[in-house]
Amino acid sequence: MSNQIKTIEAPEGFEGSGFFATSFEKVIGIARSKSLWPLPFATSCCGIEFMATMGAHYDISRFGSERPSFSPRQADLLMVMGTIAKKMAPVVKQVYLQMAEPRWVIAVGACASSGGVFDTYSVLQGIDRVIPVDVYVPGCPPRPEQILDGLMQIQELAVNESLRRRNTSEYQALLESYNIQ
Amino acid sequence: MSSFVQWLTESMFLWKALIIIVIFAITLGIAAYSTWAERKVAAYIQDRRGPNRAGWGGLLQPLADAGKMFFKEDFIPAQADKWLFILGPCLSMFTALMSSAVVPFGNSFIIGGKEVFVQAIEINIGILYVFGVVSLGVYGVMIGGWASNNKFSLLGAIRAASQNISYELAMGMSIIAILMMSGTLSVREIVLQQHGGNWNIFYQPLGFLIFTVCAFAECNRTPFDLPECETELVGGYHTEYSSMKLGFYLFAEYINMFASSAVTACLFFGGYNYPGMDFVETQLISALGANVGHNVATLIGIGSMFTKILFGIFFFMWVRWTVPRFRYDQLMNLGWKGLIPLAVANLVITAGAILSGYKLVGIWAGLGLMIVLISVGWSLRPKKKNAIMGA
Amino acid sequence: MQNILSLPPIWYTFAILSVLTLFGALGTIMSKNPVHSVIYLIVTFFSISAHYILLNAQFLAAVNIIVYAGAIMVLFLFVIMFLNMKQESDEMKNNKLITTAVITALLLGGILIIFLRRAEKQKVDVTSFSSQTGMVEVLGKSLYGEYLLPFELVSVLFLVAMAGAVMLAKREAGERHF
Amino acid sequence: MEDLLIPKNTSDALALNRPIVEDTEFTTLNLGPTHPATHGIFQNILKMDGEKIVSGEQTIGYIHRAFEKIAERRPFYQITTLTDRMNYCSSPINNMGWHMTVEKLLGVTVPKRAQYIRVIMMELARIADHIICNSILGVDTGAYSGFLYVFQEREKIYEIYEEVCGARLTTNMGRIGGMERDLSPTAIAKIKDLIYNSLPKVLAEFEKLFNRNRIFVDRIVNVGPITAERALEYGFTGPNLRAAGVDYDVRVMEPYSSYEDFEFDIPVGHNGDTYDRFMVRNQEMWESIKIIRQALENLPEGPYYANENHYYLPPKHDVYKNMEALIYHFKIVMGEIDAPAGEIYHAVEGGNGELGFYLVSDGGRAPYRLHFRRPSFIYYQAYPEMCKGVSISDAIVIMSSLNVIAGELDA
Amino acid sequence: MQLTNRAKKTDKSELSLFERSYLPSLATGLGITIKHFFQKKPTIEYPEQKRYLGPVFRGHHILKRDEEGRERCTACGLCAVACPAEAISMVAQERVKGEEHLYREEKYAAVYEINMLRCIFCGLCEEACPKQAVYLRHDKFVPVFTDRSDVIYGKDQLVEDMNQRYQRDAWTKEDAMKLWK
Amino acid sequence: MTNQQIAEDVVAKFGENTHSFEEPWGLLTFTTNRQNIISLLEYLKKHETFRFNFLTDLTGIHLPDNQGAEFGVIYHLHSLENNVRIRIKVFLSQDDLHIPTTTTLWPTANWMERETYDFYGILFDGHPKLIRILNIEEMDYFPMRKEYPLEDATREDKIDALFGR
Repeated sequence: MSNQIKTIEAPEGFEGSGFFATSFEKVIGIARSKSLWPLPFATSCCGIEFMATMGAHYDISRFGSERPSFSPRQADLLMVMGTIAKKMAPVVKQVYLQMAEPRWVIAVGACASSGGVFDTYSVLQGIDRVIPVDVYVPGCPPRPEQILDGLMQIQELAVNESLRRRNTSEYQALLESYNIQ
Repeated sequence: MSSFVQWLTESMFLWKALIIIVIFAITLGIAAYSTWAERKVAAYIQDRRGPNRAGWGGLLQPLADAGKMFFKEDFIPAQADKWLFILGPCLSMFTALMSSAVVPFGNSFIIGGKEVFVQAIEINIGILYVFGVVSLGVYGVMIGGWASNNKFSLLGAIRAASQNISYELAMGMSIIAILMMSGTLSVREIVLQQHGGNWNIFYQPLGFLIFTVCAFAECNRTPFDLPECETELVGGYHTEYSSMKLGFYLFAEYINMFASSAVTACLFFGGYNYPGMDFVETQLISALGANVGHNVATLIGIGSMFTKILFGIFFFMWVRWTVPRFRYDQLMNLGWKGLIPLAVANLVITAGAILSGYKLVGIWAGLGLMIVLISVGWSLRPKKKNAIMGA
Repeated sequence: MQNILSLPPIWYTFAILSVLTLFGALGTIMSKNPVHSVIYLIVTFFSISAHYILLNAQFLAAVNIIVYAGAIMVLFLFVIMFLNMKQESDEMKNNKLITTAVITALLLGGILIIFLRRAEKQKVDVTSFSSQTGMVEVLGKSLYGEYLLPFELVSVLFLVAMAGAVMLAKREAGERHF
Repeated sequence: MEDLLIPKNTSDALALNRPIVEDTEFTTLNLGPTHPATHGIFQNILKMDGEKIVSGEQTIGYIHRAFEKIAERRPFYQITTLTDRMNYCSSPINNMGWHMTVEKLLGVTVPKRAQYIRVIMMELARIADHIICNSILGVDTGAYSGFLYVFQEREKIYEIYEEVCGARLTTNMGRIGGMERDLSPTAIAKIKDLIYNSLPKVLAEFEKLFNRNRIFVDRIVNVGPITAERALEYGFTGPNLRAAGVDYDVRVMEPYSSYEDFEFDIPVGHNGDTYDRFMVRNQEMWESIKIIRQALENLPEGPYYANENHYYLPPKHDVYKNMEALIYHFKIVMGEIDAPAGEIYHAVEGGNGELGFYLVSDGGRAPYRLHFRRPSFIYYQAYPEMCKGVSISDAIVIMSSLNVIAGELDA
Repeated sequence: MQLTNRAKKTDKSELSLFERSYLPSLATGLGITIKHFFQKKPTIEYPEQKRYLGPVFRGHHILKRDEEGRERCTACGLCAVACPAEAISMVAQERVKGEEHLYREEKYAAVYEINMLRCIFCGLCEEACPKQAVYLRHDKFVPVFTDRSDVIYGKDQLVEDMNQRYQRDAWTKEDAMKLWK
Repeated sequence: MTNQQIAEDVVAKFGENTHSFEEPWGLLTFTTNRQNIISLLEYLKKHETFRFNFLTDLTGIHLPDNQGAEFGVIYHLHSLENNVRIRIKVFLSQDDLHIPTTTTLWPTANWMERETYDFYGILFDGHPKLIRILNIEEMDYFPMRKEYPLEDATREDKIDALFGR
């Protein structure tokens, strides 16, 4: 699903919005990628590993992402860490809706990505049932390295996305498929 | 028309404008890099490395943040008061920027025979001006917090308002002690009086302490960051803000830090004075000629001022990453029952010392006496056996 | 109209400030949202302070801002924030209230006009005019010299008012104060 | 259901799953489910008078994962993957508690060496758990640095886990009948380094930073006190009960895994306030260090697992060559161990208190019924009572000092 | 209530006046933090610098081949049974003549799939395998995914590449213990 | 204080109402009925020497094959001073899942009972707020009963029905 988000990079320069606009987009994309403020939506074990990622050994701040914004308005990156029960699913969606564009979502760990070991009546089998997910990080919980990998993958996405990503038809269609807006 | 043009040229308006622009630019630059420094300092204090991927050593981090924020969706909550919601961050930024206008960053440059002071504007009630602007700073926070129509924001706004009003009093009184010693309201005068290592910190140690604590409170920095404390109020007054409006709020905090460091440096650490500056200036004048020598000496003075300011900003950060924060009622208690009585005592001591004619000795003796009195009173209080904390 | 351009810049300043003052004052009474009212009032205070500066009364200007805009209005705003602004109150649309308000305003206006008519227009004597009038030092000297008694009386009044406010605000014993 | 979940206005932006009942006199503040101070996810609907809390009500179950239901469908040895995720701050204790329960059911005695290794691992887990709780208490009062200082030690404990079992957090450590592997020399060296060098230093520094710091002390002294009687009625166990002054510790009362061999004290508090909870946890870390030192110094030689091929996997080399071993291997992996029918309750001292396993076996490959006595679930009930009449800042401090782990709370 | 004789009261003595003045703790605190400011940082610069994860780390799965390049897996299904997350599935097939150089045993897994988002890396499959076929690599994690459809790893991603064989100190814990001596 | 003493004392007090005394793994276990459970618990709690003042655990069990007593409620009590645990069971019939609440004796029973209700649908009479605790309020069955499936029916990625699960 999330591969639909990626817009195909226009050949640099003279097509479409022109040279200036594309390189400007690039610059803003780079800026965005270096300043991804996460919203740590930590529910369980993976949240503890996220603490380790924030800690001295792994230090997520090297990527400019150490300012966790617990207010969804200010966050760029929703990191869903831990099991999302069916009771919690509407909350996840609400938080996603409250986030300002551009927003990205990482599902950290098996539970958030797919339900993991908890194939039970009460657990949502992956948050991509309620919100679009950009990057899935496997592991239960993933090592901090893997969480950083996920972050770097988001950076990659951010660099290559158009400035007004929310206006692209692919993205609109994606949101439509989740009944958002 | 002619009178206007005449006035324009005669009053060195252009030079002033230039200096104002330069000071503004420097203020903004320092504030921007304070955000970077904050992250770096925090990281280093916490055994981490801090941002180092955006540019060399993360030096482009502020630009990245700004770039991101400018192009983030600007969100105004449906229930919010739209105009006030926009006004809040603007006011915050505005008042923050205004406060450094009367701070003399250096002595003077002699350009074309005219002496241009390195100060945006010299007014003879400079301190009052600073104080007035600072007292307005709370509006941005209050209005923004209220307009967001969010309970966390409102709580943040209310906390900010009561905190700022309470600490302004103690701050004012600690400044009055300085004014009593210097006998002037002009910041430039106060700085000039501290020439030759005659810094006010030696005369007003308690005043300095009170002033610093209040400066922390006015800037909403830990341990007084209750209006925005993350673990209680999510983001406090700026919970609902996104994009550059949030940026303004965050930025205003750093500008405030810069301004209060500058004022502290002027009031207590001699501003642009540094030990041995007369010697340096005479040497430079003899080496480079009167005008150039003086200008170079002024530059060195500006350097000394900025060293003090930067240390002040570092101190703000250093403390932030060391101490826990107060609780609301404890903050009020500290302000009203701790700092204000202390500030009054400081006033009395200062007045006594000035009357006695021995300023330095008098003040230190008075402070010593105060400490002795407090300890005696403390040791005489009724005691319980095996007392435990808070019982 | 042509000599408008040749007026000294101070006149422009005065004119702009006066317009701003009136605008703020009108906004204060016209706006429905009390928070907006407070903000208009702050604008008014600012422009009045600027008038003070024009009159070379810098101290008054600063104190006006510190005390009124910086402290009193903050408290106003503080109180307003505590009230729930969601529900519209109809109290203000009461006919009786409006009549009382109009009558009071007319009376006050009448008194002001009478006093203004009595007042003499003083010419400033350039030779004897001291530029230090309105400066801190002069102000302080006259306050603590000429007007010492009223000044001290006022301070006692304030103290009493403060004590009264504290008594009023105090809750029952045993309750925590926040 | 859908329109119940739409908040009435943005002021309840963070509180989503309940309609907001506006009280004219009091404001309602929803703490959670995604509030930064709710470590893990639970909601507190607080009725506030200004900043003062009048009453509170909790909603939990936001990460209910049906552990007990899964446990009825999984063979005994796979249940460690559940216990791992229950109190994820100290999963080895959970794992080993579970193993001991099954061993009790099967009637197995575990060799002394394995018991000592378990003690070392459990105490490391306890340290890791208390580090999280205490340093997060620091974070919640605004002092972030202390958290990162001690977290580095936690990182070292992770390294030890990794050396011992191959994972950091959800360790899946230990097997029914012993440990899955012996302590390697590297692991022992790492534990020694931690216990003798770095951890005591860092802990002492942490205490210096907090214990007598007036700002911190004022924040937590006399905040959320609970009397011993009330605590017992609310089913408190572990550090929270000990902070109230009751020296109840399963390790001493009903020693398991050779805890009777070790000399250690039970720190108790004075009046059960947040400061006492903080200090008890701090002190317990020192006691844990003491226990680990004793266990390391007296670590007996010998096998690290009970030599019973009915439930402990035979050595891989035998499996490849030996038919009998292969059959046992298959039987164990398929879960066909001959567990007797019966019911059993076994408790261990978890990071948060008495962690009980009530196991009903019908002789099948999976438990017929497995109930976890989860300390967090039980004592979190007392929270509204503890935070009545305090300010919101206090409420948050109380919550983090109770160390409610969402995984344990919601099962 | 006194239950044991081991109780020890914690220190809760009153703060002295000096301590109550906030200054000593502030000073020691500032001292500690500035000491850390100049200390050596334990941070691992992750993407460039990788940490050794220990000899038994449970990472990416691999289906080993034997020395002659034949797949070891015999599709007995023990790993699937042992998997608490039910992430492994396989289809067994009889080896036909001519495939001896491909498969070591008479039965082999025609399809062997692991759902990497379900997997919780508990290591039970490795322990269950009686044929030394499935291992969790100690030197590699599962990469992050951007698409939910990529997450099921088939044999193409799991079976060992003979050109880059996976090496490990010891293939069983007994071997590992021999190495310690 | 031995299990024998406790059992004798309880039998002397409650007679026929307590039965099935067992001692699996040294833990005294017996069964009573719902009429007597509260008075029994209260008696044990306030007993001068036994002092079972700590309710360790309360949970339910579903035994569908046990005709007429399909559901059980199991109490674990602990006497901290004597360091003795006992287990008390009450069995209920499927048609009449009512049992008096224990919250009057221990506030801690509140959530345990709610959990038991949530899982098994056992109704605790007199409970201050007997609503679901872990699951969503809208759930229309009691998931821990043996007849209900564990799995989320919407899982798509599992093809495996091979190995007996």
